Amino acid sequence: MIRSDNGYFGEFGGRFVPEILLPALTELEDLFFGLRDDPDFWEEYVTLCQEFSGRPTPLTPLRRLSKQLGGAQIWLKREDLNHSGAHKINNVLGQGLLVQRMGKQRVIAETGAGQHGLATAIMAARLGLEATIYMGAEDIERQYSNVFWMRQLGSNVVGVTTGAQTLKEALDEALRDWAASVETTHYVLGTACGPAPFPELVSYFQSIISDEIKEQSQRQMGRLPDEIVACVGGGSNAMGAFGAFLEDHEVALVGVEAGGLSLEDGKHSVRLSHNTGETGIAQGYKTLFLQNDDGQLGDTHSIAAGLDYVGVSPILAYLSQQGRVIPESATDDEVTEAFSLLMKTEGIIPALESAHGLAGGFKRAREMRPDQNVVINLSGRGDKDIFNIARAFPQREWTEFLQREAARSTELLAQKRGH
Amino acid sequence: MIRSDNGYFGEFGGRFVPEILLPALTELEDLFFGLRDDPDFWEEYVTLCQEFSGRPTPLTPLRRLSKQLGGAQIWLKREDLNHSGAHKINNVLGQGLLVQRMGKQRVIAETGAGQHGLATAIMAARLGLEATIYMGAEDIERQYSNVFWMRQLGSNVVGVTTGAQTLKEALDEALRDWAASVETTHYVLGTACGPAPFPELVSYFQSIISDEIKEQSQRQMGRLPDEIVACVGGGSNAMGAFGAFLEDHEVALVGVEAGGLSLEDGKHSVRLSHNTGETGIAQGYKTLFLQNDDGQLGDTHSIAAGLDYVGVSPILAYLSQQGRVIPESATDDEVTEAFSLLMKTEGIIPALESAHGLAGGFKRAREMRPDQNVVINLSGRGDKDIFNIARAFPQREWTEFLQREAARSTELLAQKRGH
Amino acid sequence: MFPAQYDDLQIMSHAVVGFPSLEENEKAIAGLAAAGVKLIELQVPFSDPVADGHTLVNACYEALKHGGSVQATLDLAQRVCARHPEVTFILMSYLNPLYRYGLEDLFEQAAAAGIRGMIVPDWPVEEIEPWLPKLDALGLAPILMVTPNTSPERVAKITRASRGMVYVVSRMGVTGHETQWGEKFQNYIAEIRKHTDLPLAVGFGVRTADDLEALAGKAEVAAFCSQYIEWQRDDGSEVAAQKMHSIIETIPQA
Amino acid sequence: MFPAQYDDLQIMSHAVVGFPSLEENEKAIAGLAAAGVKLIELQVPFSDPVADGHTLVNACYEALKHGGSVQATLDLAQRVCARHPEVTFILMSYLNPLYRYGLEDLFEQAAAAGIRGMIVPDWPVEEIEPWLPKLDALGLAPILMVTPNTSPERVAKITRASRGMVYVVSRMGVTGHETQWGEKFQNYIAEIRKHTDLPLAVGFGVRTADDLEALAGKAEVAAFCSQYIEWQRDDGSEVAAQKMHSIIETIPQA
Ligand SMILES: Cc1ncc(COP(=O)(O)O)c(C=O)c1O
Ligand SMILES: Cc1ncc(COP(=O)(O)O)c(C=O)c1O
Repeated sequence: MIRSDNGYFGEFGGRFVPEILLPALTELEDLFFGLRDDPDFWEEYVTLCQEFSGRPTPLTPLRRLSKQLGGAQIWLKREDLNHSGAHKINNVLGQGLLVQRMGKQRVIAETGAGQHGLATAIMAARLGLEATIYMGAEDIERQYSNVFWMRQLGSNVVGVTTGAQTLKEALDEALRDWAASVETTHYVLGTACGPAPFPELVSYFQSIISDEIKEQSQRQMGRLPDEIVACVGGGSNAMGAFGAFLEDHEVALVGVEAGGLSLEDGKHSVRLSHNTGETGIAQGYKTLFLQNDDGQLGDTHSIAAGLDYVGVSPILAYLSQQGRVIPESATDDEVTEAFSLLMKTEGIIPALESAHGLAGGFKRAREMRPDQNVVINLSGRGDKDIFNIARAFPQREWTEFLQREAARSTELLAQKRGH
Repeated sequence: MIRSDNGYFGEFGGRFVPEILLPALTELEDLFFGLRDDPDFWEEYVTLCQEFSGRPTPLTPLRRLSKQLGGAQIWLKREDLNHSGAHKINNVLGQGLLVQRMGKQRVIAETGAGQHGLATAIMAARLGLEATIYMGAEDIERQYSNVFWMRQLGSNVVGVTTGAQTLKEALDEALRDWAASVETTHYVLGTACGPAPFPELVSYFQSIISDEIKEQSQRQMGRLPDEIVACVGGGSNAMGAFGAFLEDHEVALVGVEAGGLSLEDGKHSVRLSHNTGETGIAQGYKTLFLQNDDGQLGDTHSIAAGLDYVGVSPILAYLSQQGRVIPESATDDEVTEAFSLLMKTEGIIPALESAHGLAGGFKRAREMRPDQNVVINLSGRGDKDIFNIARAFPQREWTEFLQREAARSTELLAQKRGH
Repeated sequence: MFPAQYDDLQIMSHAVVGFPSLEENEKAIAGLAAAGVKLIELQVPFSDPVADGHTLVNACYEALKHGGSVQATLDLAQRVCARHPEVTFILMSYLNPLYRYGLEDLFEQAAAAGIRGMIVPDWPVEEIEPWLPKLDALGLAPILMVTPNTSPERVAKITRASRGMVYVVSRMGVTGHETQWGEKFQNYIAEIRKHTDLPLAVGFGVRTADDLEALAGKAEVAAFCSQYIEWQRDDGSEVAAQKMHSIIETIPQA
Repeated sequence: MFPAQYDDLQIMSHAVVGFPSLEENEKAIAGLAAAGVKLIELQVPFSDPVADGHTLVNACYEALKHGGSVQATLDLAQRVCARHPEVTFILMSYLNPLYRYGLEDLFEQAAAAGIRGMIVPDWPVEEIEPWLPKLDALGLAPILMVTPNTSPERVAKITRASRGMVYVVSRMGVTGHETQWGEKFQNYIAEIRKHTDLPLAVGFGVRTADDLEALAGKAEVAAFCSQYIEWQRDDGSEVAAQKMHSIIETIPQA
């Protein structure tokens, strides 16, 4: 895995946080630096992922689809089969091991769509930790199903009502909580962003994905893949899929961002390509942000709530600046098309986030030769967010079902009160 | 695995179908009998499960929960981590291999809650088969989310409006379709029930579960478990979990049925214990059915849609008659309690079906010694049916969310029409 | 009694016991008898009638709510067999209600009530064979089914175990849809005749005068059931009987 | 200018540029000056003010809608520094708006506008150090923060890089909640004084006359910000200035 130069990757990264958070970050960094080269620690982590989350996840060949597209052989790295339904759990389990070593009894996390919050709630339940999850009130409103699960898991979900009430504000609010609780609380950051050592630490745990891809591609293809494609929100699944291949220059690494509705301001989340992102310093680190001339962070849009983020991993900002990672983007329409194509041709329901990787990967595979191999990181499954997907594919039957279900639910509540 | 005596297990089993279905059943039986002792076929099946569904699924120790209950060590066999979220996919993938060998281009299936229908839709998409899924109109009404996915996967979902419009009628209707289409169509039966060779065939494919448990318990416990516990709907996950242990008499095998609201007629689905089920012949086979004195099949109830079935595997009927399988039941209330306990203590969201196994297993584990081991088969995950679970845990926030979402959905539809 | 081989085409029609009600069954049967129907199936309604089409499935569902049962069927048989000696009554049922009643008792009581034959679609020949001596002693004819995909060996076995008639399923599928009576069908009939001298009752998809015309001279019995039950459901038993009468009049006689 | 060490307690108060509006900022600052406030932070509103409590977060959100920006802050500074020479104006901002503006330009223009100090909560000392010669040359004092969990080595480093004052974060957490001024706090202050002769500005949780009474004689400056902004939000700038005046009157003088 890539290593930072004192928290920096080229010009990106760093640790721009209120002084009060510094000791916790240093403590975490010291702990992490002390463990990351310890094979026993890695083994402990791999065992945990195996026994709790079912790793290794398979590398699934898409035989029918590859034939249909007529280009390279396409393989999916099946992070959707993880416990909780996405790669997010890898990082969270790893941080759980650190929490236990630090002896802290409480964790906090920010979450946008809810996937990282859910993963954190799961880890907290499993380890017996108290958990508070910050989530924008607007996100809660739209992603209540994840909130439902987090609460069932025993987590305290706090709606953030400042600003636009979405992920960015939730992250700010989690930092505020942390500033007040840093001595007893660990902040489980959910992606390869934020102040050092988070980008490096999250990438380290997620690199279990590329470790497996490497071994599996040798076994299943007889060599390394020609390309690896991943969607890029904060960048954790991409760094996970790319990590072990950074020195293998024959393997192209492609990150697909959310092209949204268009490249107009506020209609997308493209930070790496198209010169839409500009260097900035916020949320604890320096990277390419969507922002205006005054340095105010911008609005974002994506059909996939998990890609709807204003910053991006400083490591990816650096690697794409260096030309090692090729940035691409996929529009909402391309994404729904790739989503349907995978479902109907291979029987796999992707997360809308991951469908960005599919859209980008399919496009590239089409231009390649049948003796080449493309691995797309399927970062999560789609059935975890039926509400989002139903919004992307409006249908009368679904609307009617929701109406009936709302009525049924009202009745059940009344019965419960009657007890 | 257990073998039938000409389709019978003791007095249970057989093949009581309209004559027109006989050739297809014989063809299937001949094919299956020719393959089941072929290690290459098993290997092909195991590889398919590995590469597409992520097998082997882990055996997860529940350290915190076992300690809290103070009895035996509890382990979960994690069928919830399968692609599609339940053990049902194992059987369906196996039958997919048979379909390919028969050269048929169309599959049909019955489904209750939708889990088996979803698994079938997935397999059909992956193999490029046409699929028609029969589902009671009443079940569609309540489980629309699975219908949504089946349709997105390209399957034709047909609502069955005869009788009580639930699983039983869907099964009847699938048999009717099959009678008309048997030469081109394979009927993918979803559980270890129905006419021979289905009980044997489904148990054979599902026995991959107990094969893995056996190997994993040797490795993780150093010996075989003392008990294996599974919920019993039709019986496929139970037969899957028990299969490899039938001759290991030191391993107790416990099947937990749906105790529902009470043992009153129509309020439960208990067929094996409590003398509620009586020998009968219907839906193509002989087993213990819930039925009245006139031989009419009875009404059933369970909080878990997938356990809400009137018959039971003839193999389990036989094994429980023989005393090899211990039948237990868990009431709806015990189930929701076990459900919450697992979530809050271990961070795993069980299917309500599987939560019956948990309820039964926790109760037994409590009475055992800490040096003993109980494996509970976690047949599926719960996040696949948030609507069911939300019904079991009524909450104001959920009701309000549904109302908002219904309004949002209506608006999206209007926009789409506007295009 | 059952027709003899090569007799003119007769109609077999149907009553679902309890549909639309037990009282109405008796009137309907009287109507059918008056209309010239010589064979009538008395169907024990069942919760899971897998070999029936939607018309009969729904009729069963209704019938169960109105008291249809094995006992009600035996009681009805007792009365109608006595009242209509010119009609041959056949018990039609799925296996489970009979099984629960007790097969031996059931056979004896059905025979005693005047029932002459039995059609049980989910009762395979292998399970029937051991009962043949008993059934023969009672004069209760098991009428087994052959279908277009039944192998010749199995046709031989089934016809061997059949008594009274052989029920020929006209085509793939369940009751109540359209079918064809062309060359393929005639070859099929011819194949079956190679194995048996019993008269053939053709069922599944016999719904119109055209169907009857097509079957005349090819089979001895046409099972005219779903269409009749639809008439009964939609127009009442009296009109249904009139329609039945009209359609019987159209059957060509040799 | 900045107070000297052990001067009587002074109030530092606050303006969020653009909140409630740019015009209102000028009136509010005039009101604060008239009320006897000697130090005023001019906060550049930011979309992601991680070190602020909800009052200031919401004020930033509003301010951005009403034209708050770096340029607006510099323009305002130009006017109010000239108009209120008795008040020391301090630029408060998160780093990004300044970084996007261009740090060098920004420092020069801020100094030229009359700004004397700078509080940038997410700008770590390591990143500030290289700028010290430039800032010193401009007379623009970086006011750095120490917190209760800052290690002694780091307090040394931070106080060394600070100019004008050291900002003492009173307790764990962000602005706008309650705090305590007991023995633990006094030990904390004493620790910091070991490292610096600069006056100390205590911030976070200074909301009442009691707080001020407690701080008098212990620190040179009390940052009275969130509470003031709440007054301004709820009662308008005029009433807020009156309240500020009343509270300043209560401060015990040595
Ligand atoms: C399934 C899935 N994929 C991708 C992402 C994007 O995050 P990252 O870029 O950190 O992988 C998310 C975020 O929630 C997600 O849930
Ligand atoms: C998760 C799960 N477990 C168990 C069952 C019950 O079926 P069986 O008894 O065949 O395992 C179902 C049926 O849908 C199911 O979805």
